[in-house]
Amino acid sequence: MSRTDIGPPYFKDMLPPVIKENYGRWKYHEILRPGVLRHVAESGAEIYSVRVGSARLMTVDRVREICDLADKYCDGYLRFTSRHNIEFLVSDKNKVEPLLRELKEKGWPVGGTGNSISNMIHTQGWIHCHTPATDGSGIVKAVMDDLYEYFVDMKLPAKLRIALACCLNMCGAVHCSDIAMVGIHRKPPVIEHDIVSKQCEIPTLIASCPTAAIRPNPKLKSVEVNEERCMYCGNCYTMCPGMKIADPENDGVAIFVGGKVSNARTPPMFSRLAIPYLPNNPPRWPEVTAAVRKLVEVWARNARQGERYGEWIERIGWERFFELAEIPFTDKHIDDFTFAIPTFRTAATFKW
Amino acid sequence: MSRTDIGPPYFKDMLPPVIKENYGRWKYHEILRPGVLRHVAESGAEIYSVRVGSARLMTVDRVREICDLADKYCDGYLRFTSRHNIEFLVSDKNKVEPLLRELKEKGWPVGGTGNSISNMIHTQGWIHCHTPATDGSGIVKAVMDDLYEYFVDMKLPAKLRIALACCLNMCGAVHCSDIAMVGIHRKPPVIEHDIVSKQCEIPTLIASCPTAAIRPNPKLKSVEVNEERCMYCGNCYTMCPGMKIADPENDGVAIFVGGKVSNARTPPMFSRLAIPYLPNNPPRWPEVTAAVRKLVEVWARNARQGERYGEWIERIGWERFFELAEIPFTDKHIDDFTFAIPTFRTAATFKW
Amino acid sequence: MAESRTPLLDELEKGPWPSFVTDMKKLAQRKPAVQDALGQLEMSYRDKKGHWKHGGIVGVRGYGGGVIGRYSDVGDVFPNVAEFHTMRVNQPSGWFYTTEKLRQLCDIWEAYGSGLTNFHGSTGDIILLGTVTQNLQPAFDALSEAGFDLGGSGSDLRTPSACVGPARCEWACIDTLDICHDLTNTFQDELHRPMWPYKFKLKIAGCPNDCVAAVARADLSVIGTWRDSIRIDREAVREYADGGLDVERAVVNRCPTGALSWNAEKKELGLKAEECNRCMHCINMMPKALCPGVERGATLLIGGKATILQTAFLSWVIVPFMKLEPPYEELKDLLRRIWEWWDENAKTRERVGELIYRKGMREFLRAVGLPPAPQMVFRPRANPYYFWWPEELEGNGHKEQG
Amino acid sequence: MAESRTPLLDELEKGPWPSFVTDMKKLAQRKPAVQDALGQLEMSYRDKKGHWKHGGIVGVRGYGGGVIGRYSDVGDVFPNVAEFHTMRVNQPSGWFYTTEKLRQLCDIWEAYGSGLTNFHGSTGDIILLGTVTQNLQPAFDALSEAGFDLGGSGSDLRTPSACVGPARCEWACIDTLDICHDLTNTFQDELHRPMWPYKFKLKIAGCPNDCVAAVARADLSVIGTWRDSIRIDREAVREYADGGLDVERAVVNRCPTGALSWNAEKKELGLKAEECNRCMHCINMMPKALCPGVERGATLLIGGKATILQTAFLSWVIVPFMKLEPPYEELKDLLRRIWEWWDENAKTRERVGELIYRKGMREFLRAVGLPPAPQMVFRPRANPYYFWWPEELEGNGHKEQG
Ligand code: SRM
Ligand code: SRM
Ligand code: SRM
Ligand code: SRM
Ligand code: SF4
Ligand code: SF4
Ligand code: SF4
Ligand code: SF4
Ligand code: SF4
Ligand code: SF4
Ligand code: SF4
Ligand code: SF4
Repeated sequence: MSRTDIGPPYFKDMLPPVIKENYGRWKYHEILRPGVLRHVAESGAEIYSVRVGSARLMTVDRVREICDLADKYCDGYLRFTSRHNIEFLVSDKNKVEPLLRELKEKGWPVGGTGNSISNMIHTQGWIHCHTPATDGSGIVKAVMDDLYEYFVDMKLPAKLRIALACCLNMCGAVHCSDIAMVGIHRKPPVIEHDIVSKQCEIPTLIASCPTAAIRPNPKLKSVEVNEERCMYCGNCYTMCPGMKIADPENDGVAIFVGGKVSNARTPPMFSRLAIPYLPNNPPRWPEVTAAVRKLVEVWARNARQGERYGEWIERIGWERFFELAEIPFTDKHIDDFTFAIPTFRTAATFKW
Repeated sequence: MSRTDIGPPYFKDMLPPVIKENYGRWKYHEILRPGVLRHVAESGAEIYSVRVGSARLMTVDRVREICDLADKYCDGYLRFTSRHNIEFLVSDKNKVEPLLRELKEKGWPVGGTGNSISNMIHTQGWIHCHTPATDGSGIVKAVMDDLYEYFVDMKLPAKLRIALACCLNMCGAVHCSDIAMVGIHRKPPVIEHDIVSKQCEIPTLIASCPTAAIRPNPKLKSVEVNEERCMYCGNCYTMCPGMKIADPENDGVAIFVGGKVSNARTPPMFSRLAIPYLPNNPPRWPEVTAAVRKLVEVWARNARQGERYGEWIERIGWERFFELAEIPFTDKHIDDFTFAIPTFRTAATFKW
Repeated sequence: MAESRTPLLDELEKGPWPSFVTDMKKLAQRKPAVQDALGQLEMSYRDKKGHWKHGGIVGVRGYGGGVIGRYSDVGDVFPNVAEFHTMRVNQPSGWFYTTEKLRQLCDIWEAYGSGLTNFHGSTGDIILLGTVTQNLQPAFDALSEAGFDLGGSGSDLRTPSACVGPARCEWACIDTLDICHDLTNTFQDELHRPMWPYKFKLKIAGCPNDCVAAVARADLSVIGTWRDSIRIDREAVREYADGGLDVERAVVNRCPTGALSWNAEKKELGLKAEECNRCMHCINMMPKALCPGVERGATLLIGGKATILQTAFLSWVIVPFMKLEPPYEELKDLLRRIWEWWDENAKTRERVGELIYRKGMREFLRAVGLPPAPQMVFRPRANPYYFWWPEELEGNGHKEQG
Repeated sequence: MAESRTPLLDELEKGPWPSFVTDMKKLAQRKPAVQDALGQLEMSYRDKKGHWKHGGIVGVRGYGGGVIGRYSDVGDVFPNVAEFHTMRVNQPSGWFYTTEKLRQLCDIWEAYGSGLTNFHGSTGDIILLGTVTQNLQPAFDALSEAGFDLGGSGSDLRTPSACVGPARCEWACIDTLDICHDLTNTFQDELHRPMWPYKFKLKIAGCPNDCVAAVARADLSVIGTWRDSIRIDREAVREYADGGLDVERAVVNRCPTGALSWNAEKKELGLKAEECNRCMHCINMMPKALCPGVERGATLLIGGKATILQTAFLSWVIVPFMKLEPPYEELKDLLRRIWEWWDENAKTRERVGELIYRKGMREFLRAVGLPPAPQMVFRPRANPYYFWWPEELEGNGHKEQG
């Protein structure tokens, strides 16, 4: 008989001894080199953390490989970060170099600390979800391959957080990332009335539409969509499989920029629309990877030291950003949802 | 027979010769002293403008007195400003001092330029409008009497624009003033069903409510008010005299601060709620005048040179403003209308 | 001495600011309407409430607006203000007057009205306060005779207004007064005959200082600006510095874009013109040394309004730059397109800004034929809820399917 | 060599970043489910669309959540993924593991599932990807045996998560890991048995750097902070300066509140503690020299969420400061009051932030008994549309009249 409600394993049982002993009494840290942190406790004790990039989607075999390394160098202790990186927790200073050597041999990326691009927060996509407008792991692989140099080095003006969500549900903190990719649809759902009438609860379905585009169709015991109001969010499909929203020809990826969540200097900010649409081109999404690289580099070239993406844009102005990034400005960039008004420019001041 | 559609008198016929000759070719100006401007043209020509405070509500006799002065010192030319001040346009330098002397004798206030408080933009109130929650001219007189020293001198950190509107229609730029007084009601309308049913168009009446608090009452051919949703704006009364909103016991004045319309340095800003309610106490509204003076002075004491009211608050933070101004913060200060969300603090950063 | 009939109002005769009570009391001696106006106002001061009410529609022949009907709800007590309508008279651009014209107005209003006025109403009109229905037409005839016409009221174009502009200001980038006059005359029909969903206001400021508060109160704001660089008189800058102005602190450090720099040794002001957003601050601080560039025109913004119904809006940029030279056809055409779209789509009492909010800026821009520009927004949308036009999609446009 | 059955996916074996394809292909050799998962993914890559669909509700005994049911719409082609459910397993606070525990998980998932995992899901759970309905209960039993439990899914409390906090970070102002663990255990019923209008997420960050991105993704964000002054080690500051850090430019000038000053000669950092808003910037720049104060606790924010339905919200401050010490009763009580109010008032699929938006912050604050504070807003309202409570008015409360 299984026990219910036992809760997660107690984290203290998972901590290396040096952490247990110095818990809550750390004094400072240094980044020794990309991916290698040294935390020093008030007691003088130290712990070294070696951060390694991960695909997140891993087999048990891969996890066991990680365990092998942790056994060898970390007395069997490790952790994962809030961005899905692996952190090898090395208590013995002398094991840092050997670990790094073995990681290098294996070709595992060490980095993601300080002014780098860390791992991409991302979501299921075609590997497991039923609402995606694009894939998750595949684009992440393509983009991280391309931006690898920025993961293993710390040569950027500041941290750069990239995220991807495969549909507008935006699982993850995509809406507040320096650069965010989002899978989007571009056509209203095609309604399969027999499925709607048999499987779906009509009032909930109607309520699911953010723009009130869905109205009942009592004759068919189904619904209708006011296509003028539909902005293809796919929420109706989440609620009801009869609202087919996927459309291989028109689905694709939008890119938002300038979000952050830390309070450092500036308050948390939303990411904002930069590129309304790029095509889905598996397996390596060349248009998306090229666009992301270009976005990274225009910032890296122009921002001041220590300036996050959104901080940079807010300083120079979005009109200047669109010019520097060579992105055409369209009517899509102008908000027309609930909180549109506060985004409109109520000033005669702007740059040409 | 009168002619229609002749339009206003041609302004060029109203201009003093020196202005006509130098129209569009002014070079610079100076404020010689409070209320006295000197504009110099590219040609070297000059015009002196002497700015005089006005009650705005004036009799023809008073206007004729003004004309007498303009005839004597300005060759019969004058103008009014966008804030209802009189400007005597003196072409002859030698007439400036005599004009100022006569104004002084008559006790007419000269000032309103530069870093001063100019005349108050205001509205009809009890003298002519049918929707006021407070008076116009009376409070203005009381407040300007009290702040007189700031009109005739330029000792403030920056311009300070004060405005008053006698109801939420806010005739004027009250919503974007450094300090704004607004007449408010505090109870839902009392419905006189016979008037509503006879004189009012029900659908228009229902549509007039910003919070959709009004619903039809078909039995009485009238309407009902959902009192939970009513925030006493009085718009229904504007549309229909059967929606009695005035309530001497509870009507009064709210004070908003920090608005501006110029683009100088910072974009135009809305005024924001400082004091939710002060009682209507004619004839001199002591609570209101005292509150306004206190608001003026807390800014004057704390702002940096050149910093408008809203610029000052935005620099120090509204939490600090409420503390310095000794104004209790209430649930009324927290927005709950359409664009509330962007005003909520989405950051762990603030001052204690 | 007899006891005053206006003990509360009398309190407003004290103090240094001009007293409308003193002024009115004098006129009351020969004008019963003023006497009763004071009496009713005193009653309001006692009751703490207004005593005016709506009434039937009143006006002058051929016009639908320009008069605000007003009736006393205590007309039995104050018969001389039982009817007390206001006439809105269109001011000359920039509120310039000759005393001759002003005196004519006074005489007319003494003859046909109460003799009470506002110079001016918040929209900009000359407000002639208080007359009876039967005097409206005679008053209008006399005004017309004197070269005056009514302004707007009701669901029409409201009286346009403009800052003093080129008449007396060195910073005017456009001829505010002429634009105001020209538009007012071109659109006399729109001004005098309410036929729209609601009011439409138009204000013209010569530069981004916006001395006519357009951005807050005009459905269409015209704000003068320039496309090239601020012009700097280096010698004059030095004089300001020598005269004690802390150029670095008061000017350079407060430039919002960081476009300015200061060489303290040489007393030289540096300017990256392409960074400047034309906020006017540095010009305001050193009027003798700096002035707007020479390639001049205006930024147009739409949608400004007060609180009712959707909450107040400040105006939003819709045309970053438009050259404005007589006969201002480009501007007039745009206004006509805006009105057409608004008139066709708005509900009753829906201001153009509220309609744009309801329909989306994208619909508006397409309908009136304006290209989207990043200058229209402080920042782009944060949500992914945007629409595609059929022609932008592969396969059938979305309107066809489903 | 035989032609690859996954030519598109094979392209993802190239490049320096770890390849999930390479990894999966190896496991596919002994796991037919992985083989078919690859096959179906290849099909998605070809078709440019997903091939998963909803299905009946699946789960384990006694729980309403923790399992995401998934079915292939091409199950005939890929029978081994016809059913392919996910189990969400509650991670230990801070994602710390012993290899022993991790290996146990691997063994269980090799036995009862596909052997595919995510370390971790975006909410924080260990994601065990892909198993069949009949294996759910056995897998759960084995997990339970190993000391693991399921996380949340559906309309329940979602698995709380926390930054690494005091375990390895010198800036943690609260014991993020303990709070996370304690709350998770206290609210096991809320976590496992969906009974609310929608999901509720809870994240705990030790300081305003918010390394767990709470403010963007948690219905309730707990963010460590302090009430007194940043502590400064003056000697260490000097060392940074000597070491080449441009303290003035990189630290002082970028302080958002102007709380810092720099004496370049003495290499001394000045701090007006009352001006500091605790943004962390200066601390981040000089970890050896500066650190948070000693009077520690947390700021609580509510309402963070992603795009659907009302658009994304960042969380809003509702408690500027709360001390947080075991057993965290004040926090737990507040959570219960929030859930009660939300549960009573929300529509189906209405997040707590959306409910507050609909009802107004004032109703929320009163219902849960929190006092309004200016820290809750960036700025107060600009509109005059506010409400009065009956007890605030003269005469009868407004509820009685009319
Ligand atoms: C390990 C981790 C916490 C965890 O529980 O897993 C962590 C750990 C640290 N963070 Fe973080 N942060 C971690 C996610 C985050 C996140 C969340 C995210 O990215 O999704 C944020 C918010 C990002 C944002 O704003 O979008 C975050 C914003 C910061 C900041 C603020 C940076 C800024 O200027 O905005 C600092 C301060 C700094 O780096 O100077 C910081 C600093 C730190 C320090 C230096 C704290 C310390 O003293 O130990 C740690 C090492 C930093 C480094 O990588 O250079 N950490 N940090 C997370 C590592 C994720 C990863 O694998 O890359
Ligand atoms: C006469 C008038 C225009 C008119 O057509 O009537 C006018 C005239 C001038 N304005 Fe103005 N402004 C006038 C209303 C305004 C308004 C509108 C209002 O107050 O309703 C504003 C916007 C106020 C706001 O932002 O809330 C306005 C914002 C400015 C500014 C920007 C100040 C700032 O820092 O925000 C300047 C520049 C300055 O003063 O340094 C300016 C500067 C000037 C100059 C110096 C322009 C010039 O070179 O001649 C004029 C004399 C200024 C003075 O009074 O010190 N004027 N000015 C208006 C006088 C009103 C009055 O009687 O007080
Ligand atoms: C006379 C004047 C106030 C004053 O003392 O100066 C005025 C007076 C009235 N306004 Fe106004 N408004 C006046 C300028 C304004 C302004 C300022 C402006 O035009 O620059 C505004 C704010 C800007 C705007 O239009 O949004 C303004 C916003 C309103 C509103 C709210 C409109 C909105 O969309 O929010 C109303 C309500 C309505 O239209 O039903 C209103 C309605 C009224 C009515 C007609 C109320 C009524 O239903 O009878 C008032 C008639 C008073 C009377 O007895 O004469 N008045 N009104 C101003 C017109 C004088 C003139 O023509 O020069
Ligand atoms: C697995 C995971 C993505 C991942 O790859 O990591 C995920 C996957 C799904 N999310 Fe999510 N969400 C996941 C974290 C999030 C997050 C991030 C977070 O929790 O920190 C968010 C944004 C924050 C938030 O909650 O707002 C998120 C916002 C959504 C939404 C939009 C909710 C909203 O109010 O806007 C939906 C839509 C819904 O609930 O119907 C959604 C719905 C879904 C569903 C259940 C879609 C569905 O109807 O089947 C996805 C199931 C995928 C699958 O096949 O397993 N998921 N989802 C994450 C959970 C793993 C875990 O337990 O650790
Ligand atoms: S973002 Fe959308 S498609 Fe991707 S996992 Fe979340 S719900 Fe599924
Ligand atoms: S896709 Fe979104 S907007 Fe379109 S009908 Fe469905 S729920 Fe509504
Ligand atoms: S603010 Fe209100 S009461 Fe005052 S004049 Fe305007 S409409 Fe009338
Ligand atoms: S006073 Fe305003 S909120 Fe109240 S019922 Fe009338 S229109 Fe609606
Ligand atoms: S708006 Fe500009 S041009 Fe017009 S008066 Fe003011 S400063 Fe001069
Ligand atoms: S006008 Fe404003 S933005 Fe331009 S240089 Fe001067 S101060 Fe700077
Ligand atoms: S949020 Fe603060 S306490 Fe937690 S890991 Fe990040 S820096 Fe450390
Ligand atoms: S924490 Fe931020 S606000 Fe406080 S002193 Fe440091 S930089 Fe300034």
